[in-house]
Amino acid sequence: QAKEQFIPVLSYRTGPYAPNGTPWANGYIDYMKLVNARGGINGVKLAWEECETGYDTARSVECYERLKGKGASFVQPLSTGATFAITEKAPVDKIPVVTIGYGRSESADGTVFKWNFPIAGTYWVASDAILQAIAKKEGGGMDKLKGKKIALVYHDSPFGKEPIPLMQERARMHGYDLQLLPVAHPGVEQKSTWLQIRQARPDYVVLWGWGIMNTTAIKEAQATGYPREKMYGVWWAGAEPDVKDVADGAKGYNAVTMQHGAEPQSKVVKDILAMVHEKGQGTGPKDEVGQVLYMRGAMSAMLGIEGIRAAQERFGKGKVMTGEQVRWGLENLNLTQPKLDALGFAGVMRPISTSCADHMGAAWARIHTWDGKQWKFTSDWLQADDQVIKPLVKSTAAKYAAEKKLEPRTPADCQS
Amino acid sequence: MLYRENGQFKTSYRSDQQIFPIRQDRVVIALFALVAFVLVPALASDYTLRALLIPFLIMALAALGVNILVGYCGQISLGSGAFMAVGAYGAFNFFARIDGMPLLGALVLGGLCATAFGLLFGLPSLRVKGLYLAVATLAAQFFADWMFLRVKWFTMDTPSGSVSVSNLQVFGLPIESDISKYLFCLSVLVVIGILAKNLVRSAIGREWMAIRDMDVAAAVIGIRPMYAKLSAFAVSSFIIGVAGVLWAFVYLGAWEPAAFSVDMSFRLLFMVIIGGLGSIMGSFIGAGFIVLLPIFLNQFLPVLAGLVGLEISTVGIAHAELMIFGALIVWFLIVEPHGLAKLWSTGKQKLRLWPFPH
Amino acid sequence: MTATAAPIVLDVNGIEVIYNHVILVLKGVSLQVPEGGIVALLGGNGAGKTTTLRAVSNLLRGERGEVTKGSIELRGERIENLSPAQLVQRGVVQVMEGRHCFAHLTIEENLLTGAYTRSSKGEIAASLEKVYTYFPRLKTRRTSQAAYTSGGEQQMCAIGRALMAQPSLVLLDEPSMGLAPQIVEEVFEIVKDLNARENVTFLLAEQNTSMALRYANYGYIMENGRVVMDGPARELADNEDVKEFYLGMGGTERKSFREVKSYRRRKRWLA
Amino acid sequence: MRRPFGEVVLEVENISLSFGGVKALSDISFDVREHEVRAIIGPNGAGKSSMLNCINGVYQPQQGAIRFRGREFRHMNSRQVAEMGVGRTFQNLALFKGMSVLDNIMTGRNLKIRSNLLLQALRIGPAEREEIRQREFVEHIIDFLEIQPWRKTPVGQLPYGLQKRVDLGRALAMEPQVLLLDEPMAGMNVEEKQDMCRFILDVNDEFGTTVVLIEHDMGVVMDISDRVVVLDYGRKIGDGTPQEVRANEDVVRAYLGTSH
Amino acid sequence: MGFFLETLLGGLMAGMLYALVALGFVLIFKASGVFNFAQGAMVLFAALAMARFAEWVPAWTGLDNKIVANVLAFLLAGAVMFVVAWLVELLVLRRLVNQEAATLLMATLGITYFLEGVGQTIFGSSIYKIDIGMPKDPVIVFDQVFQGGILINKEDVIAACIAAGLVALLTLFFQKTGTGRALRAVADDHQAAQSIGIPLDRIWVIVWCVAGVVALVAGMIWGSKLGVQFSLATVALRALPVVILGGLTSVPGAIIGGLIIGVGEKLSEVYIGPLVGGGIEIWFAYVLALGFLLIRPQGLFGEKIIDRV
Ligand SMILES: Nc1ncnc2c1ncn2[C@@H]1O[C@H](COP(=O)(O)OP(=O)(O)OP(=O)(O)O)[C@@H](O)[C@H]1O
Ligand SMILES: Nc1ncnc2c1ncn2[C@@H]1O[C@H](COP(=O)(O)OP(=O)(O)OP(=O)(O)O)[C@@H](O)[C@H]1O
Ligand SMILES: [Mg+2]
Ligand SMILES: [Mg+2]
Repeated sequence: QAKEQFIPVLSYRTGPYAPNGTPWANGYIDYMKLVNARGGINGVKLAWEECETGYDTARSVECYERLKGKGASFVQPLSTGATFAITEKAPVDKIPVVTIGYGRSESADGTVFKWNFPIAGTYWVASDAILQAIAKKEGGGMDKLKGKKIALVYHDSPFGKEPIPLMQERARMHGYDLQLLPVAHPGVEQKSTWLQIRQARPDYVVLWGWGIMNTTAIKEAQATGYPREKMYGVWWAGAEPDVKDVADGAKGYNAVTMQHGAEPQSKVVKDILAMVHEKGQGTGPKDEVGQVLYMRGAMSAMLGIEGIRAAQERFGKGKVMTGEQVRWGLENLNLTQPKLDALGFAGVMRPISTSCADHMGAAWARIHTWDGKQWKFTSDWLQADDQVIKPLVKSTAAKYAAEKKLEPRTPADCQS
Repeated sequence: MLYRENGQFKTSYRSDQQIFPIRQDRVVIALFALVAFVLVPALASDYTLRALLIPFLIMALAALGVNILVGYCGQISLGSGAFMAVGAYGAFNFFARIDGMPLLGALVLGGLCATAFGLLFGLPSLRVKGLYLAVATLAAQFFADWMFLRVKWFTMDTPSGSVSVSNLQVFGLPIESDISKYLFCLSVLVVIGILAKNLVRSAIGREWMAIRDMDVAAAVIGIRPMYAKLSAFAVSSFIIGVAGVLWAFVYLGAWEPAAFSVDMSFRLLFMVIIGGLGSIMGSFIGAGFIVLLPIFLNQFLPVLAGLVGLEISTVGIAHAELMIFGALIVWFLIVEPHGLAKLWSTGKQKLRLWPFPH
Repeated sequence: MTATAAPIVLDVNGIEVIYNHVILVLKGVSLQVPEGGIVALLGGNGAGKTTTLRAVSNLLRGERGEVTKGSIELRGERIENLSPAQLVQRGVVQVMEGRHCFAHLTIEENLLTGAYTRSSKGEIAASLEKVYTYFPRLKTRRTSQAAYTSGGEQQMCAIGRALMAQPSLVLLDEPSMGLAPQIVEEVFEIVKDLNARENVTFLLAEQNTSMALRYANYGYIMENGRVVMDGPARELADNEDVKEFYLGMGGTERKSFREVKSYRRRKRWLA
Repeated sequence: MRRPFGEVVLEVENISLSFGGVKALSDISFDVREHEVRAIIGPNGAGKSSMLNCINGVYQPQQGAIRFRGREFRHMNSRQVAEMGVGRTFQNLALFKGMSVLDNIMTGRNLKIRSNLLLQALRIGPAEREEIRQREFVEHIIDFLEIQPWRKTPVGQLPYGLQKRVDLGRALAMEPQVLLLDEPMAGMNVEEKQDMCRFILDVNDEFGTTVVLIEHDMGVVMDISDRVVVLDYGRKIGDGTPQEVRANEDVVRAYLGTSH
Repeated sequence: MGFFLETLLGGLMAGMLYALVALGFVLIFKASGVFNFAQGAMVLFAALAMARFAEWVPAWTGLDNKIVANVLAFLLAGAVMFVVAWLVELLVLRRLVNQEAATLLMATLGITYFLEGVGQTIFGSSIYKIDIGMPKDPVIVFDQVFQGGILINKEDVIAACIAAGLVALLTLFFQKTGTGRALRAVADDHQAAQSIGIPLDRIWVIVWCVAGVVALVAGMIWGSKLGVQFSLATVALRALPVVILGGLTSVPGAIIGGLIIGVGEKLSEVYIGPLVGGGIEIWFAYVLALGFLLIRPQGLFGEKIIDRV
């Protein structure tokens, strides 16, 4: 039997968040197909099975339990709720939890969260980047935020509440006024939220939504005449499904990107089109290849797979890796620019290198803006401020460790 | 004539009032207990235990609680998710704030928190009835959702509002492995199941049913509607609360309020209706149906499609699962409107007559 | 008038009825109702009278019962598969046991709903007047919701509602239940009246045996899901057993209810 | 001949009850003596059932007083009335449809049960013994009413007549001092009515239960009742022994009709 | 003051939209005593049909006129809803005559799952749009009177007018045709209704069909506001307190209930919300409804709950 590395895929193609979950899953799977078409990881082919979660925590846990039995190398829960639940199980099962651009922000601290990998960015990175972008727009440094009014319209769930500590911290530092406006799941009714915005007239609105909540928010902004140029979305509120229907109404709306944006011109997309879709093996519609959430899926797959590759470097090339070995690989990821170029991610993202202490590996982001037809980058690279984020991560992770009575990992443990 | 009580005469009312008066039933139950307590832990895979049996047991317990309120006492409740949440967060606070709080203690205290909450939102039932009461219970649901998201105290000030527990122990035994978790849930279910069964076949159970079937007549023969309704709310929310603690502590380990959303309430209500209102057994069958069937379909459909040479996509499976699930619900209701438990007992009745048709 | 002279309207032939797939209730019941006849169906509690009527009017399905054997013909047409509404259109209406008034509707609305299958406003108004003259009590209570009327008033309402459909065959299930004596008499007078003047045929299940046999021309006695005896009403009324068990007569005198001591006897035609 | 009657157990004094415009009862007074069978008759809609509803607290009369063994009550709820020993059957069956015959009758014993929720859940000690004691009592009633074969049948599936019997059984299980019967024999044939009369008279004889009976079958009323109240659209038009009532012209006109 | 009026107005508009969904519940409850859990799914299903037909019709026929395409799509979606009604009656309701409300409720749940599955299989599960040319940009009135003026959403106003028109039409239908009485009779007692010749099958097809069309209109308006996507089904949950507050059997009750709930929840969110952290409108709506129920247990216009022995 050929050697195969098994990767469980938890996705949601039904339910309230299907329009956003589907392109992500398409990208994720297409990328794995691409890896196989390129000959696997040093000859080890990938195998995977998709399990539909419907964005439901209990269902996700069931999927996780089902697929982990098949030899999971790592798992991507793809929902903050499920991440919380699976985080508790991972150390026992010895399966790394990879959360690219979601999950708990403090899990960037690898000395406490040994099994969690929020590679390439957490919500604190996202919110910090947004604040920086706003400051830039105001014409300079963070001090320009002083006296401004910023409203955070957020999905009323752990996902939506993640950025609050950072934004509050920043508010303390720079003296802006933060207004918190929760929106109940799934976010189809936001009239009162936007009435409040109309009344308070904040200088900026930060939108922390997912699924239909984003579209609704932008439509309500249009209906109440709030300028879209002053709205900044998280990277889950900055993809085509969010704005497509509003089209011109969303013109000027900004969102932070998790490094990548819509990348139809990138090499990896061209490869996928050539080696997967041309062969009739594409997962979703061809014209969506390279869109924002599709790219997020592809990139998420890539980071996990590179973890496997890194593990192979140490534990034996061409072998199937265990979860523990993959964990080491993910922790010692060093994606240099040449490596990224080779993978086809040139221009899509920046180098990333993780370590025992830092499971995130990079804190870069950009802003892109909807011009009525497509997403266009409108900012330079922004880097979240370590000075702000590090202490926050440390203290929150320490609190978690204290609650769980966890010993921080020793340097020796880090080496193993 | 495999299943007959012929020849089994009851010589005392005590023996007629046993939980399972028919010998065959007792044998089956004994076998069942043997399988559940011995064979299953020995044979079942990790996945079966963790992803199927444990959630099934916990949901069965919750459904049992819901059935007491909805099925026995006739008070429609769509707030069960909230009662679970109150149980879970209540127990969490006791567990995390008080050093050395044993799991069982937290379990009971969590249940009691749910009882208090249940009583509070049960008060409108003294005036509001039927579907209208659903509004009161939904108010409880949405209020609890909101409360655990917004009031930081309940979640020990975690920024995201989600909390977790670990190091579970009962009498010094760790509840970490799948088997220990399974046995723990099973034991809780069995104990509460027996207590609940005792209740529903005692005076209080008859009071609940009387209130459900005709409250004016019940009052005339001396049943206090207030006492009956509130006691049903109390008992039911206690059980649901305990189930909530188990769901959070044992199954999820870490959770957020969305784990007990209104979907959960609906699902629990469906379990008791499809299983059989006013039947302990029905709660179990209903929980099995609603928890396990979709998972079964999800795994079985691709195989089935493979047999006929088709390949269906994940979406296709998910949608087919919805359709088949919906169709099955309707089909079972048409076959037996009073739920699966009734279907089961009709089956037994047929077996009793077997081999004669009538 | 004898049962054989007139053409048969309703011919029930050896039907079996099972409830819930397991409870066999009717075990081969046959009966005929001649055009323009009044046929009484007698029998104790649980004999299966109501079930027989439900089988005819096809209201069994709602009770989870079904006819598993035998046939039911209405004027030569098999009707087992017609819906109750189609039967009403063919003139068959049942007055259900236990009143079944529409609780939230007023008495008058109840009655008007009875005329659902008819369209002529004028005729309906006339029928309504007729029902009110039959039951003046209903007229005084016309605006109150049916649920808030007394048991007897509801019974009148149920009967009146059925009459509003202008039926040709009425299945009356215990019409006298809960009615004051003189109203009982009136009901039977109405039956006789409609029968004589409008040639309406009646099949009535009735516990008030003496009344029933007085007004009916033919009777069937049921027990335990079977017809155990049938014959012209006059003959039945003279039968010794019928007299003892259904008319409460010891010898020729009516026995006092106080005097009957031996309530544990149960002589039956069937074992 | 007539037995001697004790003192007045139940006294109804100037009761008036109206619903919106409908005067269901106006200024009704009568009394019921220990151990008698007291019938209430009257045309449909006369207010008989409403009278019973007033007595056991389902309706609150607007005026007047009801005295039970000298205790007066006007705003007493059903529970309190039941506690004082008043049992009741209903004209429109008010059984607990989802429960078996046995359970239905057992509910009648609920007032007698003293064990609490916890004991019942554990079903130990007193709770268990009590349950069995009540069960024995109920089995007597089941025997007495000859409904043994249906013990475990859900009452909804019983034929009408048997349901009436279960209703009576439930009331009897309360061991009432006063039993209010609202048309207990509707829907029965003569033979069954004879049985019912037997039951009622036996209860009356053996337990000394006072019976208040509403019935439209004049045969029954004349034969088994000791005194009769006649209501006519809310008013009382007659009161006395069956013979007296039967001779009363008002009563004949309003209710009995000429044929009786 | 200006802001208060604006909130009030916003609440009224939102309330009208809830009422539109609530209406579907009321219709079916009136006609069969069934609480139709599937109403939300029907809204979604109808909206999906409408959205996709509006895409497909031009593709099939080569027509390029938006109005024609929308009208045709509406008609086709209406036809689809008719088929749904007919199938529901044939396969489900007919077989559950005279069963308890809980059973029927459960059956409608089965229908919900089924519709969700079928709908997404046929019509897809992405976001689709219904573009019936609703104006999206706001108008500001009274800007001389109040600072900042009062913002009015033309889209909402149009939607509210459509809702009001629909209610008037339905009220008329039930008053004038006498069907209303038959419906109430059916809801009271299936068997008795059958026994006097009310054809339950036909009545149910008609009512489900009307409810389907109401769902279609609701779906169209909500869909044009939000985009058509699975979450549309959840508006049913927002409409629930409306139905119950108005009374389960009352068509005008749905409107009044809608207005009360709409206004109540917006005002509470805007004025009380900030004090307690926001996000209170859902439970506030339910608590508000509960408050009314404590005074009138049958809802504002519902029929009195009868309990009599
Ligand atoms: N819905 C039902 N489900 C099960 N069994 C039933 C049902 N309805 C009636 N039965 C049974 O059918 C038998 C006949 O009942 P039916 O109601 O026809 O009697 P009946 O002659 O009308 O009696 P009564 O004079 O008391 O009304 C009874 O034994 C009863 O238990
Ligand atoms: N809750 C109520 N609301 C309105 N009217 C009522 C109510 N209860 C009884 N009535 C009216 O009061 C009158 C007396 O009713 P009641 O039920 O006492 O009559 P009854 O003597 O028992 O008649 P029957 O012999 O028909 O049972 C009737 O006209 C009835 O419509
Ligand atoms: Mg009968
Ligand atoms: Mg009465």
